[in-house]
Amino acid sequence: MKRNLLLGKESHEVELLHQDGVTTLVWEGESHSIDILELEPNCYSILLGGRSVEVRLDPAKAPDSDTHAYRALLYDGAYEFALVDPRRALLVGAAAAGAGGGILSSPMPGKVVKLLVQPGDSVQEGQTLLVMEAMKMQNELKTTTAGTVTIIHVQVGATVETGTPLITVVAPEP
Amino acid sequence: MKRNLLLGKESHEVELLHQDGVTTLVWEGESHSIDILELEPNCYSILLGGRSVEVRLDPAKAPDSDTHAYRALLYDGAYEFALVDPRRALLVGAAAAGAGGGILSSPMPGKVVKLLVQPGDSVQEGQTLLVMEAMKMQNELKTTTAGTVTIIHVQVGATVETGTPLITVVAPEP
Amino acid sequence: MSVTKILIANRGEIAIRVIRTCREMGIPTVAVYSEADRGALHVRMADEAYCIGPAPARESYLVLEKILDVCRRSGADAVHPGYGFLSENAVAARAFEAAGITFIGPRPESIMSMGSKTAARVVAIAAGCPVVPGIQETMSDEDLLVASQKIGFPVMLKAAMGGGGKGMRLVHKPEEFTSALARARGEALSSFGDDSVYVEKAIVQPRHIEIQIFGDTHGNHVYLHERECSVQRRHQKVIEEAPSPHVTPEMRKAMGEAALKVAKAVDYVGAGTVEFLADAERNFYFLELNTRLQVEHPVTEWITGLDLVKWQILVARGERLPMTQEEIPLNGWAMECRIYAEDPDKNFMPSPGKITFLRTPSGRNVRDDSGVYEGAEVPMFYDPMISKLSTWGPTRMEAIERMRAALGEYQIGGIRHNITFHKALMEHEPFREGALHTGLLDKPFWKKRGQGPDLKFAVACALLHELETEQRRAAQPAGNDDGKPDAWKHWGRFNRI
Amino acid sequence: MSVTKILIANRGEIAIRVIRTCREMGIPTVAVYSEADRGALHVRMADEAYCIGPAPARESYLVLEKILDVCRRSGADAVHPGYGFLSENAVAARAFEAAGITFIGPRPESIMSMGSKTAARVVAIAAGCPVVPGIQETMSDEDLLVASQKIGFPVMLKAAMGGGGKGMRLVHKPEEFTSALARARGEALSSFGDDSVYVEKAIVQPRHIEIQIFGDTHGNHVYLHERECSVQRRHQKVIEEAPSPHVTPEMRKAMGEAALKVAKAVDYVGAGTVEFLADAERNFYFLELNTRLQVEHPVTEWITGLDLVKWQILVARGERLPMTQEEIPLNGWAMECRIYAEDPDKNFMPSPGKITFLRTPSGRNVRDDSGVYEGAEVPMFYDPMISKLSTWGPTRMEAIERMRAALGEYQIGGIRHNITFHKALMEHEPFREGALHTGLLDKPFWKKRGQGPDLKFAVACALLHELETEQRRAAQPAGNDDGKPDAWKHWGRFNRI
Repeated sequence: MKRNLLLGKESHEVELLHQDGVTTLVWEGESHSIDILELEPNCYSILLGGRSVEVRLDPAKAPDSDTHAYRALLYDGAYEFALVDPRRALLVGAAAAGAGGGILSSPMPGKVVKLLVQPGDSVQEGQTLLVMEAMKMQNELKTTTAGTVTIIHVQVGATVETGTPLITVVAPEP
Repeated sequence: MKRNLLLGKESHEVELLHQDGVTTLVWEGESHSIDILELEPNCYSILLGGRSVEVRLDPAKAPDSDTHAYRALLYDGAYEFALVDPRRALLVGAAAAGAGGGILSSPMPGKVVKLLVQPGDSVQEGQTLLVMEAMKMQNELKTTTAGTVTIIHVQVGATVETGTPLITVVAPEP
Repeated sequence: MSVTKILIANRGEIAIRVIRTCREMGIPTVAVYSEADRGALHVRMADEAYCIGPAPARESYLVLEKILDVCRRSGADAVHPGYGFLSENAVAARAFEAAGITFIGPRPESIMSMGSKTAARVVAIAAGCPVVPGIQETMSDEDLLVASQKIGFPVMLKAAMGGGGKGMRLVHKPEEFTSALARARGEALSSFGDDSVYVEKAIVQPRHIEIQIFGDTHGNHVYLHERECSVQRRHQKVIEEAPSPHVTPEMRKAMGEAALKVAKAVDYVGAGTVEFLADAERNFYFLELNTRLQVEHPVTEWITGLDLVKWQILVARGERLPMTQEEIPLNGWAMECRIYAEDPDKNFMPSPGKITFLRTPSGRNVRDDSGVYEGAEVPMFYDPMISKLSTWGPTRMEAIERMRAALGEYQIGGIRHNITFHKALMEHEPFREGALHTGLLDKPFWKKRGQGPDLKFAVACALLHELETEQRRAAQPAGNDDGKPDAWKHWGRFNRI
Repeated sequence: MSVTKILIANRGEIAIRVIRTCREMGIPTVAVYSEADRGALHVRMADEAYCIGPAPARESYLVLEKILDVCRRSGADAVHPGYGFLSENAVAARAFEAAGITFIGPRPESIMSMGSKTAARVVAIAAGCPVVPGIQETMSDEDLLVASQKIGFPVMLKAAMGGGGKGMRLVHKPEEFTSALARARGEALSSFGDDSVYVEKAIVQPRHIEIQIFGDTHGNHVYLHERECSVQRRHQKVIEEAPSPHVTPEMRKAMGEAALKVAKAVDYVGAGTVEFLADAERNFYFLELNTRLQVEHPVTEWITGLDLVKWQILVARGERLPMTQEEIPLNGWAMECRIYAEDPDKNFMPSPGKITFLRTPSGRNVRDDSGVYEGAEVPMFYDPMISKLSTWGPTRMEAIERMRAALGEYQIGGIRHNITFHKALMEHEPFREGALHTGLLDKPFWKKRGQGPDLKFAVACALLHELETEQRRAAQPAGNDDGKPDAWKHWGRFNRI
């Protein structure tokens, strides 16, 4: 089982092997023999050279179905990363490159309480486009793309889920 | 969904209906409209006429595959009963009637440490046939059938699971 | 007054908290719930439960008539309001009284007189309790600027009917005053429906210290020592402790007695909290009297060994306070961390959703007041607080170390939360030294953790997870991804019979 | 002595208990586990873990050489033995000492001198501590009968090297003496490899009251008050509490001082417990000195606010006791219920197996020291204790009501357990009145509950379960019955790649 490990913009090759009753993790070229056990759903216990580490794995939403994002809780703290099947990695890269501009989508379930732009408006990176309410808090959502607003996908008062597209911003031709 | 409710030697007909968005429990001829929800695996919340009751259902081992035994934990205490599909009830009854005498089987996982009878021995109801060890405790297993020991299924030192047959006792012809 | 069956007009952890005391006292409980809360823990734990409308609080938990209706249907003869919702609503308190239902809270007159911050200031001044120098009188914006210059800048603008930091503004210079006042009035109007704003002298690096008070219907009043709640973010308390590392025995006595002056002035009945600001010289100034049980009451329960909800019920029944001032214990030190469904890595954005796993800490002197369970939905409609974790130790440092260890045991999945943030706070030197002030978190001490040395353990598990997912998909195409049956899905299936 | 990394030579709840204190103190921990315990909670929580052999304890947890080997491999410089296993093994204590490893327990000489009950009686008598009238000298069976008649019947026969009720026999009349002695010797020989039996006068309806003691390496000794453990079944403690409802301040002081006489006589270091029998007239008699931390130490932690494992570690490091006798607090009341995997409805038969669900109680002053988790296997090889639930209250009755409510919240599925039994005990009048004696449970107060009025709720859920099972079977023939993936099954699948 080979995967590309994505950490921000870095990518590393990692592998889990199981032969003759021994499980091996190949990590940055080095092989480690590990004892790994799923004790509860998505909760693992690992022993590696005496060290005992417990990992709670929380599969997270990913930008596309081929990239699997994970959040892992350890006693030590939380880690975030993604795994891609190397056979799919090229496709993923191509898809990401194809997307000019961006869609601002909802980072949480909530209610749209204010729209601050209209189609045709020019916007700067970091500009607030919309205000959402969830859990008695108002949250300003900002664009990470500078460009022109082309589509407003929602109306004020709408209740949206995590990942619902809200506003499309098209970056100017480079 | 109709079932026969078995309580010891009693049997009652019970039914759960779902029509037009309303769930109804038919209990001793009376219909109760209930709000029932599975909140966690095998854990239910029920509202019935204002009362709120939480039930943890623990499916238990049953004597045959058509009789489903349950143990239910409520704040109030624990209940034990079994359900049988009425279409299967006749079969179950027939099977039970056919079994002359009894097999003493293991009520828990453990280790056989002492056998107190041999094939051919006559035994009385309540007589200890075997001693098992589990969790640092020695437990005497007694027969509920008087009669003759015909088969010893295990050896001293054997580790057995719950439900493993241990000793067969055949009751005398009536 | 009779208290034989209690309706809890609230939800979440505080409803559970009240149910626990009722169970110990053998009093049956009635829950109310919105449509979003059918599966909530308080519905599961109460003896009875009634739906009171759609998810938004103003259509359910805040509708007095619906609560009164459930009292009638269930035969509840008393209402515990918890905090928030109807707890500081004098109209509600009066309506319950009129309906012959015991309101487990102060008299409506006390709620009323403390509802306006400016009116409360007047009461405190009259009672001889020190207040922050300021102007509570109504005057024109121009006169307010002149009066503010007399107090001396910086000053703080506050909404008279406000709370929770809304309508609050720190003004450093007279030039900024007029525009800041306009904005504060706007916020006050939109948040509280009243644009009254008053001016207080701004205390430099103030500490927020409050006194727990209790009164009975026989005119007795006691204080249960102080809590310090200086660790705040956007004027919201994050960590509370009792006692305060700043308070000496003399200061405790002086603050307690000042608080009781206000309590006696309004003939206070039940549990209340007098909030003060304190400066480095241990001067302290009255801020307000909260006429309800506070979120942070567990730290007081730890150091006194008392059950404040039980006391509320005893007082509501007309009994005398169980102890005199001299008998109130003060043992050791307690900490409380508020566990929120929010993402500290993304500017504390709320994170409602389904809790996919939950492991709560335990052991010596660890208390978790939670309102959720594994599999529960945290709705987007209410407060993001899902639990309050508190610890006790013989010393402040032992309480902190216990909290640090307990936070390490606490595991919540499916939603983002602030447990790692709290753990970092427990290791933050100024916090450990007790050098607290309300601006402690303004400078971001918290930074998103990088990838540490244990990354490979996490990745190994994810690889195994990928492998299993592939195998499961191959084996049973109808199965769902996480391998766990979803209770709501099953329910949906059942509904479609 | 150096204590920088602690190996915990134990399993289950006591291993977790020690890990929690180590985490608070910032000391890394090393777990050891048998093959049956790879998935056990103590392995998950420790910083390091090493397998020490097959499931049976005599091939793993009891093998001194394997523990020493893991010390060497992990670099652990100290061993905490917990209770049971190697905790009262003088040979082990000596071997650790010889290997330069700090044994967190008393000196080997103390363990040795208290290991034989008859030798311990001699020490106690010499130290001036009252003992039950009896005969600890070796003599012929005939002479023993004559001596017993002098003491007066009834008498109690006890195995000199015994414990846990084995080899114990109550003899009412001289006629029964000889045959009872023969059977007691037989049991003693088979259980402890030594047929020495001694005679004590039988106390009528005795109460079991014990004193927690502590000593340091500088010759200081204190007592941390008493615990009462009279509620027993087959000489096994079921419920413990502190303080004792039978003990007056005068009796507490007298018992504490008597216990310290024994402690000083053997120059006791670390945590120990002096067990006494007491009669209705408040006479008390030395039984034995347990040279380890007791299962029931949490009730002492509740009433003193102290961490006894922390004290053990401080003493092992050569530090002085942190408090003098006068400084030891005594606040309120604490109860502990031992939660066992056993079936009270079937003569308390052990019930090992998989824990399919687990919900532990929480809230004010509730402590659950558990060694398991949801999904854990309770192995058939070890003690059936899975958790210790303890509560505290300002009064005995409040501690009892809190325990009753906490037991109501405690839900364990998949195995049988004694939670409902404990709940019934909390409602049992003689228990509530504090009229305790070691024969309290001899008359069965506990009867299997009949079907109560809530049966229909339980049946409705089972009907829904049947319906869902049918639908699931129809939809995905490969799924397993309970809808939950079984971690071990998946692992099996992975192994078969």
